[in-house]
Order: sequence, then structure tokens, then C-alpha cells
Amino acid sequence: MASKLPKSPLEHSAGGAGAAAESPGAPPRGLLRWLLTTNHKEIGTLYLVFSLSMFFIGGIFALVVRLELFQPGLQFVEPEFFNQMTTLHGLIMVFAAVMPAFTGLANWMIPLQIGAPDMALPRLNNFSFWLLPVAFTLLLATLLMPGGGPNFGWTFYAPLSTTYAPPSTTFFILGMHLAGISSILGAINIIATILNLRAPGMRMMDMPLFVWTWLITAFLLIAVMPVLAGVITMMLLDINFGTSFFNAAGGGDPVLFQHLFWFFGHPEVYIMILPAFGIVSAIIPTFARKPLFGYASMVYATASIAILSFLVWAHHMFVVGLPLVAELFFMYTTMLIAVPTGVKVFNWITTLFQGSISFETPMLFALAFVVLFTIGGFSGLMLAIAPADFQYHDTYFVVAHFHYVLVPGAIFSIMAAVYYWLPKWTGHYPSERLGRWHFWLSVIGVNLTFFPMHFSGLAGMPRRIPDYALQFADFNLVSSLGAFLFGFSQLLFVVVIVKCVRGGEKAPAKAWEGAQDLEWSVPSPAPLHTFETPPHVTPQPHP
Amino acid sequence: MSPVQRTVSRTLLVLVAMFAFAFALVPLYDVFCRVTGLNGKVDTTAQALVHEGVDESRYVTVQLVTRSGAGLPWRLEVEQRQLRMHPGQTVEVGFTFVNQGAAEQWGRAVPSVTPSQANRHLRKLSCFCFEEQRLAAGERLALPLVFQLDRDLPAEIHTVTLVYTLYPVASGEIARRAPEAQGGEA
Amino acid sequence: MPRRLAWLSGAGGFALSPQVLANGWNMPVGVTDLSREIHSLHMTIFWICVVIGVVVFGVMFYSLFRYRRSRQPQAANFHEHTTVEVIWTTLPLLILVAMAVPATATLKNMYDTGDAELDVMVTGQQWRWRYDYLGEEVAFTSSLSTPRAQVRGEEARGETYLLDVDNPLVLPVGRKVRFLFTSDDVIHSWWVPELAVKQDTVPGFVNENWVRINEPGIYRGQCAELCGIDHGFMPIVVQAMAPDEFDAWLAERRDEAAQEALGVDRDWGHEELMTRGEEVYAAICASCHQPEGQGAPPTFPALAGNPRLQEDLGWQLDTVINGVSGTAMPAFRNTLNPVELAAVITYTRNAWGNATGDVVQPARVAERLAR
Amino acid sequence: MWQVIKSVLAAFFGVQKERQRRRDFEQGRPGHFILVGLVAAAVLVLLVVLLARLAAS
Repeated sequence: MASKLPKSPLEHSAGGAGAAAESPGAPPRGLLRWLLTTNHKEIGTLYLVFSLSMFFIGGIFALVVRLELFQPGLQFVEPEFFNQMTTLHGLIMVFAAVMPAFTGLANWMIPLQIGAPDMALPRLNNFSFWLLPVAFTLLLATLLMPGGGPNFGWTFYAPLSTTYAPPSTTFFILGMHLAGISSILGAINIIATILNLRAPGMRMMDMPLFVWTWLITAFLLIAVMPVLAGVITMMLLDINFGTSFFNAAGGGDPVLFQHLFWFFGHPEVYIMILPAFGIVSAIIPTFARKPLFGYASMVYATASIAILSFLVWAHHMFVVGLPLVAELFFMYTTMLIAVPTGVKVFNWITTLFQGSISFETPMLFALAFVVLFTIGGFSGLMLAIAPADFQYHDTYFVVAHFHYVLVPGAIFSIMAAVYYWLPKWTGHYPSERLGRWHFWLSVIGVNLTFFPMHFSGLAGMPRRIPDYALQFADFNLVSSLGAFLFGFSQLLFVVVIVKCVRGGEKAPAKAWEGAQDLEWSVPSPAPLHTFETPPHVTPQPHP
Repeated sequence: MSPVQRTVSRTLLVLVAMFAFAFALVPLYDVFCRVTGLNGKVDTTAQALVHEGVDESRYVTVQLVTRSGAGLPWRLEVEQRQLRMHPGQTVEVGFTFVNQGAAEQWGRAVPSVTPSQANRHLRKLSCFCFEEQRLAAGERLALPLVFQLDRDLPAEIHTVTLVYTLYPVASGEIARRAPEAQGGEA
Repeated sequence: MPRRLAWLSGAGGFALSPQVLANGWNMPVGVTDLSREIHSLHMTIFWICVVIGVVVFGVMFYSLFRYRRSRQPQAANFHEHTTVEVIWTTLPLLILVAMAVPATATLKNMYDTGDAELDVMVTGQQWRWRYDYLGEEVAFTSSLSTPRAQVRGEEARGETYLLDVDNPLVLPVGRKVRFLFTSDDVIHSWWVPELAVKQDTVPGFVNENWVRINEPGIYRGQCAELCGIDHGFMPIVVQAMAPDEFDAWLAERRDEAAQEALGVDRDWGHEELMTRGEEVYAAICASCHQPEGQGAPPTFPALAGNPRLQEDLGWQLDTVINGVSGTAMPAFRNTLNPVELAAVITYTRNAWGNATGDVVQPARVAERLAR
Repeated sequence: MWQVIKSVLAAFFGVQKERQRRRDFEQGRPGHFILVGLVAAAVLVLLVVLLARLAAS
């Protein structure tokens, strides 16, 4: 599972800034170099490659799910294994694909965007990466254990995940702890870097929005990952040490688990979307050749989301039996938070208005993000209406909502970021032709997969079922075809990356004509050590 | 202490605080449930009788339901499954535990009340659900439930359902020993 | 039928009858006042989103087209216009406030479970539902009745595939019915789209909800919270009939329960118990212990050739009747009556080579339950 | 102090002027903003709870 590391993309002319390597001897070569690296660029690459391989593993699980749901009846897998596939698909995509990808982008770009030589704590940076392969090898190993892997959904509600869980659940908990610690250490590193290592002249207010959103995300991580650690520790105590936090027999309460999980869960979904806002807010102004509209509003709204996201968690629990006052409270707060979040879309669209727009691949993905994320936002608005949620909850309508927000949301923004910054990382432009193919196939695949789910959900198809009544057959057939199209079109993405690493059209330091931020002042490909001497940043009015 | 160390130490402080906060939520949740009657959680301590007179004008139906969970060969019988009372009135109902198993065992009746708004207005003076019970094989143990409903029970509540579910108690968890010498045909 | 052919025959299941397709695309309007209210809330917020979407995407695609680079080489430079921002923030806020008012009214209506004429306790169990008509001495278990062969694709699938049960929940039309929801093991969720009732059943706690059905008919739903292997195989069928028909049905059902109790006194033959036991085993026990009794160790122990089962009848009686705490084995005293318990225990003691020759009489099980 | 409160409320609403942002960053200290932000959140929670109780009665 060391995944296919491409020929090291960072072979730079030794003549780059400062050939003297830190350790007295020549820097270690080959695998050892990747194991011991403390350089934020190499660690960024490690995160991204790990995330891409996990994206494919999670994708395979999704294709197994869609294969079984291709048509009524059980043809390929047993319900027990189907539940393991849905659970691990959720866990791998959330914790192993999306979060590490954003962390990788943060590792690569934050030091470059704020003029810092490296992250504040380089060794901690290396450690927090290498925790991830260990954590997820352990999580994937549970599939081979007697009793099978986790089969209780990525939200692992008690008592299904405690009293009625397979014996491998303890390893699931250990794996999640390691992944949690990795995220926490990463967040500490990023906060310390942003707050202390900015180049002189680059004040907090001049930081690009990607750095701002990541700072807010890091604060959310610090506040919320310990709660997840707390919940899974309580699960561990319930399973192995006979306590009854979530076991009604001993005075516990399964609904307490849901409160704790979603108190972590909702800020977690903001953790997965705020960096995407940062990326899109960097890409759209570049290709519209026009400054971002309402930069101040974006910064302030993102900051307020950091706090408001803690007040809405129980809209995931409208049908669990909350009292009326609680349901009303969470309906109102969910509606309130929808405003600062949704309004951002208007800022991006007004940035486009009267711009001068060109449609390279990063811009295509960013525009698809705006359109499809907004559709996910609308279904989110519908779900906020508590009485209607009684009909939507735990159906495929919810599955359609969060996939629209996450796949064209988080994953398209990651792909846009990769296409946008590949020239800086590798010194070559990614191939536009293949990029376009990858884009259009992905957009068609995403919509073909998830749009029919709105209808199967509304018509009454519950979530996480391995087989369904005949009235949902057509929708599932289309979804499954779309899933396979989307899944295989991601191989194109790998082809584009590998080709771009090996060769392709040379890219100048400022690869995109409209680009403004600091990273474009560094030569492409970015040498291993940049900003050894802090750059001179003139505090000009916001670009 | 360099600025980086200052930031890191402050962040670590917040981390530890949030981890402790997650565990503090458990007792906080119990308090929150008792105050708002969320999720039908009921008091686990006897409460004093309140003399506020009986509201003769309306009746409230109280349904009593007993259920048995997995792993406990006991049965919980109740004298009458349904009774009508006035808010403010105090009522006593006889319950009988029967251990149908072949061995002595500890068990507990976990209460739950619905609608949850009624929970705040339900005052239990004595209830077997306050502690674990110990029954020898085949033993029958009659225990009363004495409770009172507030006069100011909201008008729209006409029916209150009290559900008791029997669960086994692992010997290690015995919080308080049941009062001794209550066995036999009490 | 070889697997490949089964795959083809399954593909033939696309011809959907009009009745099933009626609400094929959208949320059903439903047969209660509440479901109609919820449907109108759903459509209102939907159309609002469509309108906002058309405007927003309209402006976006217009900008993309009109201000593309080839046609607009020089971009404008404005990046701040607070009044515009204030307008496009207050507008959605006002829309949401406007939506919150009817939503609050509907939600309050959903929580008003006062003066119901009938109380039904719905208990979620691992992978079926149990209905108790409180105060009417009528209670039964409702399990999936779609044969496993249809699921495997060996038989053609009926129109109500996976949405059929052996004992539907029968409710009166026009009377307010109060539901009490609880669970014996994990969290399930009782959901019938046409009645717009969805409520989680939490073990150890009781939730309540209510319904007043306006039209007689059969309404189908499914469990809506992941609860293990057969989460997709525990449907709900509600049969709504006119009040007088319902009362007749209830009386008849009460006599049936009495009849069943009588059955306990007489001695049952070996063959009778074995056939009845096989039915019960297939409906209830097979999903964990597998149809051939080989189980799925370690989570579900094997019954075929199980030494302890063959030697210790007392232990098996206790395990089946009272369940095993902390495992997926429920207390089947809550699900099966003495006749069914005796039959399934006799069946498991004599099937798949467990030739113990024991015959467990319902009377013995009843005595044990009434001790 | 009033300046910080105004900014925090603007943040909750999601709209802010460039001039205001510049002044906040030049004069204000982050600790202030976080504190006022938490207090504002608490006030918001209280308001919505009262609103919910009112609506439910």
C-alpha cells in the first residue's frame, strides 16, 4: 500500500537556492528520502499521493455498492459484506481521501503563499503524515478479520457499533484514533505556521483566502477532533470494559452517542468544505482576471461559520425523538447558518460578472463546483425544514444531498487545485486536452450518478439497503451506470498527473496570466527550499 | 518561549479542554435530560410528596407497560395496565418481579416516560427502578410504585405512558445493594 | 436457474404497474392531513429553490458567455459593493423566515399526540416489527414474506417485492392512533411514506407519534435506520380499514389469540411441530443462523452439529426464550408465542443431523413462561 | 469595543466593508474578536431558545 510514488517530481537542479542540505552527508535517496523528509513540499506530495490512492480504494468500495444496487435482487454480495462496503466507503472517502488531500494542498501552498521557508514544526509534519498510512492500513485490515470489518455506517451509531458490532471494532477505533491524532497534529502545525511564520509585510489581512479558510479549518479541527476521540474512547470502554455510556441497560443512552457524534460531525463537514471555498476563491479571480468580489465579507463570513457550525448538529437527529423545543431550535439555527454559507456563491458569481473569463481546466472544475455545490446547497435548504425532514431523513435524498456537496464540492475543488498548481509543482502545464476529457466525463458521471438519487429518495427508498423494491429499479440502474463512468474517468486524472510530472509544456514562474498570490513569484518547478530569506511583501491594498 | 511554542502550547491547552469537554458532556447530558425531560429520562432518586391539592376538573390516563430485555429470565407483572387519575393525586401501583430462571441473578427495571414533556411533572416517591434487584431462582418479589403527577401538568397531555424494561445487571456493576431480607413472598 | 440466467430474468422486472409508479418520482402526497401539509411544505421550498437557482445560474451563465475572454479582453476592477451584498443576504433570510412560520405550525401539529382513541406499541427488533394494541390483548410480529428465492433471482419478483409482510398492521380510518416506539436491540426507524410518519425506535426509551388516516387502503414502508444485516428486509405494511371493519377484525384477532393459547394444552405430534418449526426457523432464525443451520461464527454460532445444543435442552430453552445479553440473540419471548417457540426448538433439535429425537411440547414452554 | 461588536455581528450576517476590515485588522486584537464572537454566539443561542419556546407554546 506504499502506493505508486511517481518518479520523484521534485528532482531539482542542485543549483537551486542553497545546495547545502541540512544533514552533513548528501540527502538520503529513494524511499528513505520520502520516509525522513521534513520538507513541506515533499510531505505535501506524500499527502496528495496517499489521498489519491485512498480515493481509488474508497471508489472501488463505492463501485461494489453500486454493482449490487445495479438492479433488484442480491446478485453479487451478501448484505453483511454490503454493509461493510458502505461503511468503509464513507470512512475512507471522508478521513483518508478528502481531509488528507486538503492537508496536502495546505502543506504545499500555505508556506508559499505567506512567504514562509517551511512549516513551523517540520518533524511533526512528517510524523503526522506517516500516521495516516498506518491508521488506514489498520482500518482496511479489519476487512480480513473474523466477523468482518465495520458494518455500522460511517456514522457508527451505538448500540449497533458497540453491543452488536463485529469483534474488529476495537481495531476500527484504534485506526480512527491514529487518523484523528494525525489531523490534530497537522492542524497545530498549520496554526503555528500561519500565525508566526508570515513574511514581514504580509499582515494577517493580506493573506490569500485559501490561507484564511485553512486557518479557520485548523481551528475547527482543534476544537472538534478531540470530541471524536472522546466518542470513540467511550465506545472502546463500552465494548471492552463493561461501562454503559450508550447502553440503556446500564443507565446509558444511545441518543447521547448521536449528540456527541454530530457535535463533531457537523463542524467536520465544514472542515471538508471551507478549504474548497478557499481554493475556488483563488481560482475564479485568476481566470476571470478580476479581483474577488467582497473579500472582506468572505473572510468575516468564514470566521462566523467557525462558531455557528457548533450550533446546528441536531438537524441530523430530527426523527430520533427530540422534544419540540429542541427541534425548533435546531431548525432555526440551521436556517440561520445557511445564509452566510450560501451567500458566498453570489460573491463568486459577481466576481465573474464583467470579468474577462478564460476556461482552462482548473476554471472548468471551479465553475462546476459553483453550479453543483449550489444544487447541493438547495437540497440542504430543503432538509433544514424539520417537518419535511421527517420524509427525507435517511433516504437517498440525503445521500444525493451530501454527495452533491462533497463530490462536485470538495473533490472537484481538490482537482481544480491540482490542475491549478501542477505547473508550480512540476514545472509543466498539465495537458489541456486530457484535462477537458477528464472534466466532462466527471461532470456527466457525477450528475448521472447522484441526480436520480433525489427521486429514488423522495419516492421512498431508504439509505444503506442492499436490495430495493421494483419502483426504484430505473433510478438505481442509471445511478450505477453513472458511478462506473465517474469511477473509471478518474483514471484519466492519474494519466494527466503522471504525464505532467514527466514532461509537457514548460511553465513559467507565473503559470496563469491572472494569478496574483505570492506562490507565483517563486520559479516553477518550485525549488525544494524557497523563501530562505523572507520575500519583501509590500502591504498594497487587497489585490 | 518562541512565538511558535506559545501558539503550540495554547493549542494543546484547547485540545485537552475539548477532550475533557467531550467527557463532561455525559453528566451534562443527564442534567439537561432531567431538566427538559428530553428522551423520557426519569429521576433515579425518590422525591418528596408535594401537597398542592388535587385538580378534580380533569382526568389523565396513565398506561403502565412492562417489557423484558435480552439475557434476563425475569418477568415484571403489574396489577393494572391502565389507570385514570387527577393531576396532583398520589397513586400506588403494585409490581411483582418473578425470576423464571434456574439461578440467582441481578436485574434492573429501566424506566422511560412519554410524552417527554410529562416527565418534568412526574414525581416518584418510591420506585423499584431506583436500584438493582436480586432474585433467587423462582423467587417472586412484590414492590410498589408510588408516584404523583403535578397539578400544572400541561392541559394538552391526556395520556402518560410509563414503560419499564428489564435488563440484566453484570455482577460487577452493582451500584447499591438492594435492601436485604426482602426475598420470599413479600 | 444458473446465476447468469437469473441476472437476465431480474432485468425483466422493469415493467412497473401504474399503481406502484403513481408516486414514482416525488414525495407521495399521502393519505393524512399531515402528509399533505408536509408535501406542500416540500413543494414550496422546492419551487423557491428552483426560482433562486434559475436566477443565479442565469446570471452566472450569462456572465460566462458575455464576458468570455475573446469578447471581453479587459475586465472591470470593482470588488466591493456592500449594498448589493446586504440585499442578497437579507433576501434569502426573509425567504427562510417566511418558510419557518408554516414549518413551525406543522411541526407543532406533529407533536400533538393528545386524545388518541387507539394506542399501538411498535417494537423494532432485529429485522422485523412487533405490534401491541395496548389494552386490547392483541399483539403479533410482522416479518418479511417475500420468499428468499425471489431475492436470489430464482423466482420472478412480484409487484410488491420486498414490501410484503405476513401480518400487516391493521388500523382504523378516521380515528387518531397514537404510536409508542421502542426497540429490543438496536435503533430502527419506522417509516411509512404515505402516512408521513417516521420515528426512530431507541432501545430502552419510548418515542411517540400519531396518525389519522383519511382513506382505507394498503400503505407500505421500510425500516429507515441501519440496523444490521437485514436492514433492507424488514418492511412495514399498514392496512387501513373502516372503523367498524376494524373493530370486527380486532375481535376476531382476540379470539385467535385465545385459540392459540388453547393450542398449548393439547399434545402436538412430532410432524406437526417440525413443519411449524421449519416455517418459524425460515422466517426468523435463518437470517443469522443461515438456512442450513451452519451460522456465521463467531458472531452467529452454528446450530447444526452444535454439541451443547444437542446435550443441554434446558440451556437452549433459556437461550431462545430469554436471549443472551450483549449479543444479537434477542429474547424471543417478546416475539413468538409458546407454540412457535416449542416448534422451532423441536425443529432445530432434529434437523440437519441433530437427531436428538426430543419433542418439546408447547405446554412445557407455556409453563416456563407463566412460572 | 462597540466597533468589535459591530464587526462580529456583521460577520454573523456575512457582509463586511473593506474599510471596516482594514480598521479591524489594524487596531483590533484577535483575542477581542474571539471573545466577543463567543459571547455573541451565546446570546444568539439564548435568543433562538426563547424564540423556540415561544413558538412551541
